[in-house]
Amino acid sequence: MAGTLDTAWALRWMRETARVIAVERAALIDLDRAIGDADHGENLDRGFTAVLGKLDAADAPATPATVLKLVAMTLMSTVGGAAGPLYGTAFLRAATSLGDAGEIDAAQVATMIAAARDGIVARGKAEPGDKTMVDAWTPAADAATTAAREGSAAAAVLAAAADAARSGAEATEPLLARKGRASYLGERSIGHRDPGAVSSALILQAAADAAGDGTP
Amino acid sequence: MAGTLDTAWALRWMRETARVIAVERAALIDLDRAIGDADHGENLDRGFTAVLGKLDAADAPATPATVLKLVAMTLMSTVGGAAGPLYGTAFLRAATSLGDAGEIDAAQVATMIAAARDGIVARGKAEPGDKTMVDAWTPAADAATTAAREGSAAAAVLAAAADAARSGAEATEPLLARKGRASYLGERSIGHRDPGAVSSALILQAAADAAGDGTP
Amino acid sequence: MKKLINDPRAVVDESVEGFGVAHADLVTVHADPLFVVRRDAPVQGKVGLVSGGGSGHEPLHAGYVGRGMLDAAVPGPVFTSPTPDAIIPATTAVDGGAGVLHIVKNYTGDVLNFETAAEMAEADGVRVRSVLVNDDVAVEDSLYTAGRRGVGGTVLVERIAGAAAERGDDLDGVAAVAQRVVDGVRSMGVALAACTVPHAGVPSFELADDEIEIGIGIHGEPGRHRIAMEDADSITQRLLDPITADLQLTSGDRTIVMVNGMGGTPASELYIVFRRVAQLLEGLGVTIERSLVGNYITALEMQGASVTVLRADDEMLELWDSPVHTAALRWGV
Amino acid sequence: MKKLINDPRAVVDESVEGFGVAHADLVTVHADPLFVVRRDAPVQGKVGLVSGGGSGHEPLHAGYVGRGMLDAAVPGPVFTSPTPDAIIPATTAVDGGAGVLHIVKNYTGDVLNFETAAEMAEADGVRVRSVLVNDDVAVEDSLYTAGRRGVGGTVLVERIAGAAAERGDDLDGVAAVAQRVVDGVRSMGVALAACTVPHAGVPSFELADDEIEIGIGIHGEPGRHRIAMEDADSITQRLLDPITADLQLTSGDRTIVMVNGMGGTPASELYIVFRRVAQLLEGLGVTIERSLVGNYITALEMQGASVTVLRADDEMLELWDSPVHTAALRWGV
Ligand SMILES: Nc1ncnc2c1ncn2[C@@H]1O[C@H](COP(=O)(O)OP(=O)(O)O)[C@@H](O)[C@H]1O
Ligand SMILES: Nc1ncnc2c1ncn2[C@@H]1O[C@H](COP(=O)(O)OP(=O)(O)O)[C@@H](O)[C@H]1O
Ligand SMILES: [Mg+2]
Ligand SMILES: [Mg+2]
Ligand SMILES: [Mg+2]
Ligand SMILES: [Mg+2]
Repeated sequence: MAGTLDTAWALRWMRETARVIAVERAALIDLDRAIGDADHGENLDRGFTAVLGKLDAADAPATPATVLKLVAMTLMSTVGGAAGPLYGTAFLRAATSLGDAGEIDAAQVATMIAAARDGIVARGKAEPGDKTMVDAWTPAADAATTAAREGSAAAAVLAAAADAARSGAEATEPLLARKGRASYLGERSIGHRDPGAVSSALILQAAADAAGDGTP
Repeated sequence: MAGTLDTAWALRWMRETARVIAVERAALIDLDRAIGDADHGENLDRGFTAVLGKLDAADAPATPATVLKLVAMTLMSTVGGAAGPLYGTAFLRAATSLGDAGEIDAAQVATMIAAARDGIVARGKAEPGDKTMVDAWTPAADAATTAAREGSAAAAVLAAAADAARSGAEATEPLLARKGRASYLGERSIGHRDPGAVSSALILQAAADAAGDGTP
Repeated sequence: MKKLINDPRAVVDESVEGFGVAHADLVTVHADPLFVVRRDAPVQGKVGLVSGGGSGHEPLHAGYVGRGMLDAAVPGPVFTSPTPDAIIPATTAVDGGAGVLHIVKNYTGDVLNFETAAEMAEADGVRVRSVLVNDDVAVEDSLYTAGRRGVGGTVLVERIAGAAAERGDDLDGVAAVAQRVVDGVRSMGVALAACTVPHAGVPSFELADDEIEIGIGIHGEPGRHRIAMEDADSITQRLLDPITADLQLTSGDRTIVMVNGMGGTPASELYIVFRRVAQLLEGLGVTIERSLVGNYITALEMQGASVTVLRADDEMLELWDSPVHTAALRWGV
Repeated sequence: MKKLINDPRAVVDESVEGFGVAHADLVTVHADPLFVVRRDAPVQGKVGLVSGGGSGHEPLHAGYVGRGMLDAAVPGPVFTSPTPDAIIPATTAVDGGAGVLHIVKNYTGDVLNFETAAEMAEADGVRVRSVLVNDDVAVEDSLYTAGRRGVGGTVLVERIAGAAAERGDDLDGVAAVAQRVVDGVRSMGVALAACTVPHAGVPSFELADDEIEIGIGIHGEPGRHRIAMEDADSITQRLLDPITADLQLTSGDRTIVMVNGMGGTPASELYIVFRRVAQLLEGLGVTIERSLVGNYITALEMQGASVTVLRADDEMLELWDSPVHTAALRWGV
């Protein structure tokens, strides 16, 4: 597994995310239909398809942060809804946290995920347990910090974050929503997974997979 | 069976018609849904319910013609659609053909049915075979004329007319409609019975039943 | 069947009552027999315009009562033409001395009931003329049918004849303008899903998930033929082609176009249809001078649309633009 | 799913294009990024009004662009708020020097995207203020929800604030009027059948033949609770009671009432609901000074309705009556 991650990893991450979101598009729409307005998968698919187009059209990006900043701007201007600004902010904060590093290590990965989480919280004002994507990003950030502190390689930190995000997304099922569209449903929001938490877990899994793939 | 028919028969006829139409309301709506606009049963039920109300409120009518004229006016002002003016005219002409006779014999019954048929044709301009109520009234009028000429009693004339009307209504099934709403369907009108022909047969059967019932 | 109604038999009465309350500045509702007149009826010296027919086509006709359009509307039961006993008092109520024009959609029931009413109103001393609207190109106009149905064109006839009456044209003049509109207007419709007549309780016809009905009317009756679902541009062409053919529209012709929703179609879809109509007419060199896009003549909650095209001349356009103030059409006032 | 569309992903673009062609006298459509502005924008010296949000609510918002109402509308994808890159140029395009008011329906997505856009437009030198519409009494307005949704009240805010801007009020003044309307308006809705989002292809929720959803929004989301079908009068009471309670309406209060169709409801049914609203308010001694009955803010082809009540004062009524000329609301001109 990779001790550090480079710009190629960031590009693989985004291509893998776009692929997975396209595959999971309908499933995410279904989740959003249950407690929202049936567009989450469509919104993200539109956004990451645009990301692919932007990456293809752009000059070869110099750093991981260059990639993530482009992603942030593209999501912000193509996703819309709640997820657009939230993911846009997440990727922007993630990019900013990386500065102009060409290679990022385990600690930087953990910082990056925490920065993304903090951006989402700053933007959306949701707390853990409100049944939002925060419930995927918060355990992911915590797991990444722990893994980095315990000396894991960058790829392993991502894997730990992805695992935690998936568990976090699953754990949204019994929650009563207090933010976003699902909160309108009151008690009826219970028993469904939050679509944004699920897509967040997919994005972090794509990051881990991109890291795992790219190393001998 | 009755040699002649009186005002009581006319009243029984209308009460029996109202009862039968109420029972067949949904079936007539279904027939009209197939090749029309799903209101024939509703229209007639509304009309004959109003007829009952008018008969209850009116002074005891002097002659069969008094009854039929009241029915004509009531149908004209409550049924609407194509059937309202057509049945209204039919009953008006039937009434007129009877003059102020208190008892009507077989020949008068035949004349009455032919007058009703002629009224419908004058009003609606349909020819036999156009898949309308004319296809019930024309064989009914012919059968009544024949029966009367052959010396049948008034009630038997009505029974012959009712039988012929029912056959005529059944025979509309393979026809292509050329008048009324069903004509808009062209070829697609084939294979369905005409609702107005079916309701006409019901009305004539009610006349026969009212005559059969009322005699020793 | 789920509908926002109380009693299926009270639908029309209660709905028209609500209409009267909502538009008390425009109309007066007479409850029994049921008809709706302009609040200031009869307008002295003006030809009165009366239309009516089965209910379920709202805003037609009551929504078009008011200045520059109808003087009275006579709503029958759902999809059932009203009876003479309602048409007659509506006719006399709007006679300002200049006579009354009946605008009748060509259905056997409407024709017979208005015919009787006209005769009886004339016997009461009202001069009555009638114009028959028969714009539906889905129906062959031949000896072997009841003739073309009156559909979307009715809205245009009511507006333009109403403007002529408001301008002060006499009865013959208003009837002549109305007839010119009838002669120049054609329509065709499509259904994606049927409607449910309240007293019937089940849909008027059943369409599979991939079927549509082409050439439907406004009474939930099945159309001329059933085809597999297509995209909006193809369907629009199927509706427009028979119209342009029948009207023999050619380059330089000017038109008024209505893209009408049948009651259950989102406005967004109507604009997609309109977009295609505009493209196709532009391809023919035909200009759209005025347009309406929305629910103007419906079939309850039917999903579908109709396209109406009127070949318009200067006078029609001028009449079109004159002030109109009704519940459903309003401009210039 | 059967819809009059071509490509589910082109629905909004094609529909707005058709809208632009149909209403070329009123609006200009910018295709990419997509927004709609008053044809005479920017109006020098006038406060510009911008609203927007997910599409599928037509005629909201593009149908309300024009004199006396909005200067620009920004339509997002179906049920998805637009992005700042469209809101920003719409904002700058309608700034006539007096600043711009954003009218934002209270949904997380709309709030976040308009917030970002406002910041960035301000950075470009446009003075921007925002008003948040949150009139849906079906949603508890508490710390534990995203707050009440913006629904039918939006139409009334846009009309009355638009009139204030047209009158020449400055940015703070227009924002204050808009806020006063927000404070005095409440809504609640019911669904009899769900809608189908084009890209989703299946209905947003499933209701049995005898079930309805009370407290729905305008995005095909399920409502607060599901109950057995009832008659129109009972349903109307369920919608109106929470509104009158929340507004604490009492005898002598004057109101503007909107009975709104969700897209698939016949006008006749809306008038039956309006009839009952009028009866109930009359029972409370509350007068309906003005009313709208029709499809004003929809959820695609959803079957259902909403009731909106604004406690109105003299100024609001005066602003309401001033000329308005948009595709969907027009009077006095
Ligand atoms: N205030 C918030 N903070 C964090 N996440 C939120 C917030 N509001 C909504 N979300 C997330 O956004 C997701 C919905 O995204 P999407 O469906 O694309 O937007 P919309 O709700 O506008 O349709 C939810 O599942 C939830 O995870
Ligand atoms: N021109 C006509 N001549 C004779 N009968 C006709 C004619 N047009 C229609 N009908 C009869 O009327 C019946 C339909 O009646 P109804 O459904 O009540 O009226 P509508 O067609 O106006 O809805 C048809 O089944 C047919 O028998
Ligand atoms: Mg969503
Ligand atoms: Mg019928
Ligand atoms: Mg009928
Ligand atoms: Mg959304």
